Amino acid sequence: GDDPAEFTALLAGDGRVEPRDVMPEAYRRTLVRQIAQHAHSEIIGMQPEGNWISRAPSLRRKAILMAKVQDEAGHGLYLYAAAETLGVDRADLLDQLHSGRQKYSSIFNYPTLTWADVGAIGWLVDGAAIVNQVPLCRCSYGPYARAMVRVCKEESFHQRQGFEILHTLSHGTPAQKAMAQDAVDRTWWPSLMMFGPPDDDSPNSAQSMAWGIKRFSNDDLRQRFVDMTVPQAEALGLTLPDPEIRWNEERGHYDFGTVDFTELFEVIKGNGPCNEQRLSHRVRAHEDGAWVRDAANAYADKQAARRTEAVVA
Amino acid sequence: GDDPAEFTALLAGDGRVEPRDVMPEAYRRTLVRQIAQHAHSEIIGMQPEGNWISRAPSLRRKAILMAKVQDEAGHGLYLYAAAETLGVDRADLLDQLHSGRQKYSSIFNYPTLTWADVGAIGWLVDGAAIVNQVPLCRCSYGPYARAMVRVCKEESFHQRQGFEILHTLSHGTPAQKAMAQDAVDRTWWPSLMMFGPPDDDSPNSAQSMAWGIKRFSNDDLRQRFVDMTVPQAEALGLTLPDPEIRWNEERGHYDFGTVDFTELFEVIKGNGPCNEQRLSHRVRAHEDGAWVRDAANAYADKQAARRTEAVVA
Amino acid sequence: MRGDDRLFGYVLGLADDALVSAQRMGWWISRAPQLEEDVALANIGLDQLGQARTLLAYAGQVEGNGRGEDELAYFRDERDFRNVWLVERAQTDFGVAMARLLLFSTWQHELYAALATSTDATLSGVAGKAVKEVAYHVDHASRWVVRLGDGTDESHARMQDALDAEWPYLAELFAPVDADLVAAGVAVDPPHLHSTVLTRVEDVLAEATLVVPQVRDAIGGGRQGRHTEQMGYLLAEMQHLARSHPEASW
Amino acid sequence: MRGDDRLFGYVLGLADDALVSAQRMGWWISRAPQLEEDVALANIGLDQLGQARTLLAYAGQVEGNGRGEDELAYFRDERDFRNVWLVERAQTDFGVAMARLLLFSTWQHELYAALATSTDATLSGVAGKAVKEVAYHVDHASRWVVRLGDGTDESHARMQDALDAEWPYLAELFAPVDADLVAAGVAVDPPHLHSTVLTRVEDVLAEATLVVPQVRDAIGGGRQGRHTEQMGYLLAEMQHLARSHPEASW
Repeated sequence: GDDPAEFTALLAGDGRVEPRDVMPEAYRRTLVRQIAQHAHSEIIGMQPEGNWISRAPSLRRKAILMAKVQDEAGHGLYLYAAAETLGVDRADLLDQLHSGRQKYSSIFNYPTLTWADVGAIGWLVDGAAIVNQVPLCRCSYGPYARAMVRVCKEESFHQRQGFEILHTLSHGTPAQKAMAQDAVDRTWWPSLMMFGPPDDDSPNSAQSMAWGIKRFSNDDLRQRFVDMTVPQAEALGLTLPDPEIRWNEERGHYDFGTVDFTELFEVIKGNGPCNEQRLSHRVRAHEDGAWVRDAANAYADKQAARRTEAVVA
Repeated sequence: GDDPAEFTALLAGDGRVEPRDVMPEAYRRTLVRQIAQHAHSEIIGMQPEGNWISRAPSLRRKAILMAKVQDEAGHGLYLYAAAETLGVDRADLLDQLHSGRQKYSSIFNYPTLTWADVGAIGWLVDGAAIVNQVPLCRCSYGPYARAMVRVCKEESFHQRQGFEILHTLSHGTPAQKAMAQDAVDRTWWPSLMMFGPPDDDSPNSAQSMAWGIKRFSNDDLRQRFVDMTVPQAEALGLTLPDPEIRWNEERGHYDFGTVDFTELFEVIKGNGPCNEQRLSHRVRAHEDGAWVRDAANAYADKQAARRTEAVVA
Repeated sequence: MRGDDRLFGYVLGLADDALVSAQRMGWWISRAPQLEEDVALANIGLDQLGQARTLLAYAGQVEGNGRGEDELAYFRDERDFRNVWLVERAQTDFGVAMARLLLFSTWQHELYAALATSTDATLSGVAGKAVKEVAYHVDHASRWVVRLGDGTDESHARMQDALDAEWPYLAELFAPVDADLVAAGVAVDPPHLHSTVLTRVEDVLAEATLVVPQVRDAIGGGRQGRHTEQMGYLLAEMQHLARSHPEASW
Repeated sequence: MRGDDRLFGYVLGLADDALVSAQRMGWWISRAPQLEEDVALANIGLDQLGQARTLLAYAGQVEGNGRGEDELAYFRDERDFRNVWLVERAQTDFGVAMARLLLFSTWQHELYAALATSTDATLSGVAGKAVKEVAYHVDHASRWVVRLGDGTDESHARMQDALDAEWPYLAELFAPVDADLVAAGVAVDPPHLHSTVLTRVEDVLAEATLVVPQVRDAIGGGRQGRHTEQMGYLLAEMQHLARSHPEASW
């Protein structure tokens, strides 16, 4: 292609591209978009679970949930920092989120209707995220890969916590078990959609694979997730809402039903149950905080001026 | 005194003063202040009970409570209308409430901590209000007297509802009975203070009595309330928090302990548990509604202009 | 599904719309722009609460498990509530309150008017009484929408914003209900109300110098027990005391 | 009153302060002015929640009726909560949050520092750990109060308003506690903390170019279970799910 030779050589040797290395502009732009979208997803993703912090049914669960949502803010910080190594600015990326020019994962446009949704998000949504993200720990761009190593470690912790919430519910009272099953019924298909459209409908995947940003196809990752999750569902004593799930001895994989992407495309277009709510919550927090950020900047400037004066005097 | 002869004659004959009658300026001012304070008390009094509308424990109780708070708004309307017959304006009176220049009854500066407080307010606070207000149905100023007839009829209905709430609680679970007793313990002394300071410390009473605005002294009304309430407390199976209450055969009244007015004076000075909250709630509602009132006026003006145009054309 | 289950679900939908709307209306009492409006909004809330109580009691009879109005109001979980999204979201702006009441009460009015001839005697009785109450709600909301729309520049802008904000939730009111209940003349099929409701609302908007919003419909799902995230908070507040004393009478 | 009852009440006061403060802090997560602050406020809330859990568990032991942290947090009624008014009121302004945290954490810091030498081994252990956490809270709040006080004209005015709004609730923190517990070296008597806390806060205000508010003390009464009207709503939200499934484990 048109890529610089040293960049091509680096990728060919499975080396890591670092911020000061020469890189194609399209590679840089693709990474900025992907990392920003990932960062935005972490901070928008605070909301559905944050919705249950005040109502968590035990103090232990409340503490775990607060720590988890806090981790998501932390992931956002790592990821914005990784994006900034590519010459962009966190404030600009946030503006693009707030104005709708950059996206976040559509999974966060669903509401958390019951406490069991907190479990289902941990188990299924974080589970799917891990399957998506583990290969990114070997992404060709160094700062992103290193951020993902930290993120994945914490995500797998979250995934276990989600599993444990559902396990407790599933082995609790009939009402608790029903709550768990209902949450899984609502979360299963959206979580399969987190891997993106089918491979034959995913135009940018080939270039991302060539650049070592993407390592596996959408469908491969989806299959990996299903294979990982079906036995866990059995362990939980919960059913997945897909009658076509069965072990295929020949393929060595679980078969599963066809994902209906119509809904996903509606949600992406902005027509999910919570799109407007999520974005306006985020924008409101940002606008309400403007005076605070302004004050912090003004104070820092004053302090710098005072130091200069002290030095000059 | 300096009062006009026809006014003095009217009072001497136990007649009613009507808006167009000649009346002393001090009489008018006293009435405006008293009626306004009474009206303000009705509308501030919506808040402590309004605090439980969303949380009423049965739909029947919710309906009764909504209707009761609505009645308080209605009483406010009657009373502001009565005040307006004396040449003042509701908007001005509200401004005086909002700026703290006119008062409302201090009893509404206590919080409603539990559902039982709704019962205690109905039984004790409305009960005390009735004792205060029944004589006002014979007040020398006609519009005020007539407004009080309507108010008293509804208040006695409210008082029975409060009694009924407490009766149900008192005969319910141990937790309910404790809740009822607790509310009565907190409301009893403040409700005795609703009759104002002792007679020998009540400088304006004599003039109000002479003018036929006030018919009985503070202490007489307080005694009447105690006499009425003690047997009702027995019927409820609740105790009043005053060990000195006992029947005095000689006097033909119940004896009771000395009211400690220190607290009342603190609350009147603005230092009650909810003074600031009550006033700021009221002011916020008024300010938030300014654009609506402005729009209604602008629309009425436009409509009037359109009618004029239509007539002229 | 047994016929009774369908009827139970249908009646619950009507009941929960009224109950949740009344719950939100109660917030306004002591917070209205003027005293007359405290009285009026309390009246409307009381009417809605009364409808809810009658309908819940009937739903409990249809269900046949001995649940009364309070069991259904206080001891059902969020996923079992059947009200539309229009009524459940918190609102603290008077323009929004009036925009919502205009949409909701105009729909309720046409619904109850049609339901007054239901083959189900209880429903027709409830509807025949409620339609008169709701006519007042429509009138009240219409007058305010006109005053605010054709009032000051500020009120015009705010009223249009309020209308734009509520309009996405209108569509859910017209989702079809159980076809067998409709065929049996028990239920009114909401799609049939659509054009009448729209015409009536548009007439009010025209007089108010407001434009019909061009906005995307919200997804909805309340009739299937899928609510907005605000519903859980509403129920927590409404039910906490009753659930704290499950064995008590009040 | 038995000694255990007094100790139970004392420990509950400390526990409820921390619990209710954590509950309010949790609201900020996803709503802070910047991402770093979401992390920081979550951290502070988590520290407070951790203190609350240990203290509630200890209170349950002292009481000896088998109540654990969750029974005490979720199944006590409002009148049985012992926290001060400072922590229970809703707040949605960052300046108010920081003013409150400055007052609360400075007090908590002096309290825990003194309690670290309590003759009650559990309390001294809890306090010894908590004092380090709270030192960070004080530092965090102080930095923000200084930045906002000495930031822009707008932030200066808002920070002073916030401080004026929270200051009336400071006095309740210094109300005396059971004299026998103090005499036994178990409890710290809050009046003794007053001048140190005030000096520390005033130092921060001076650096922040803010003035010490001249406002009337609020009445308070939280230690006797007399709360503001906001407390009931906080508890309804916090307890609703747990109370809806009284027999469940989570």
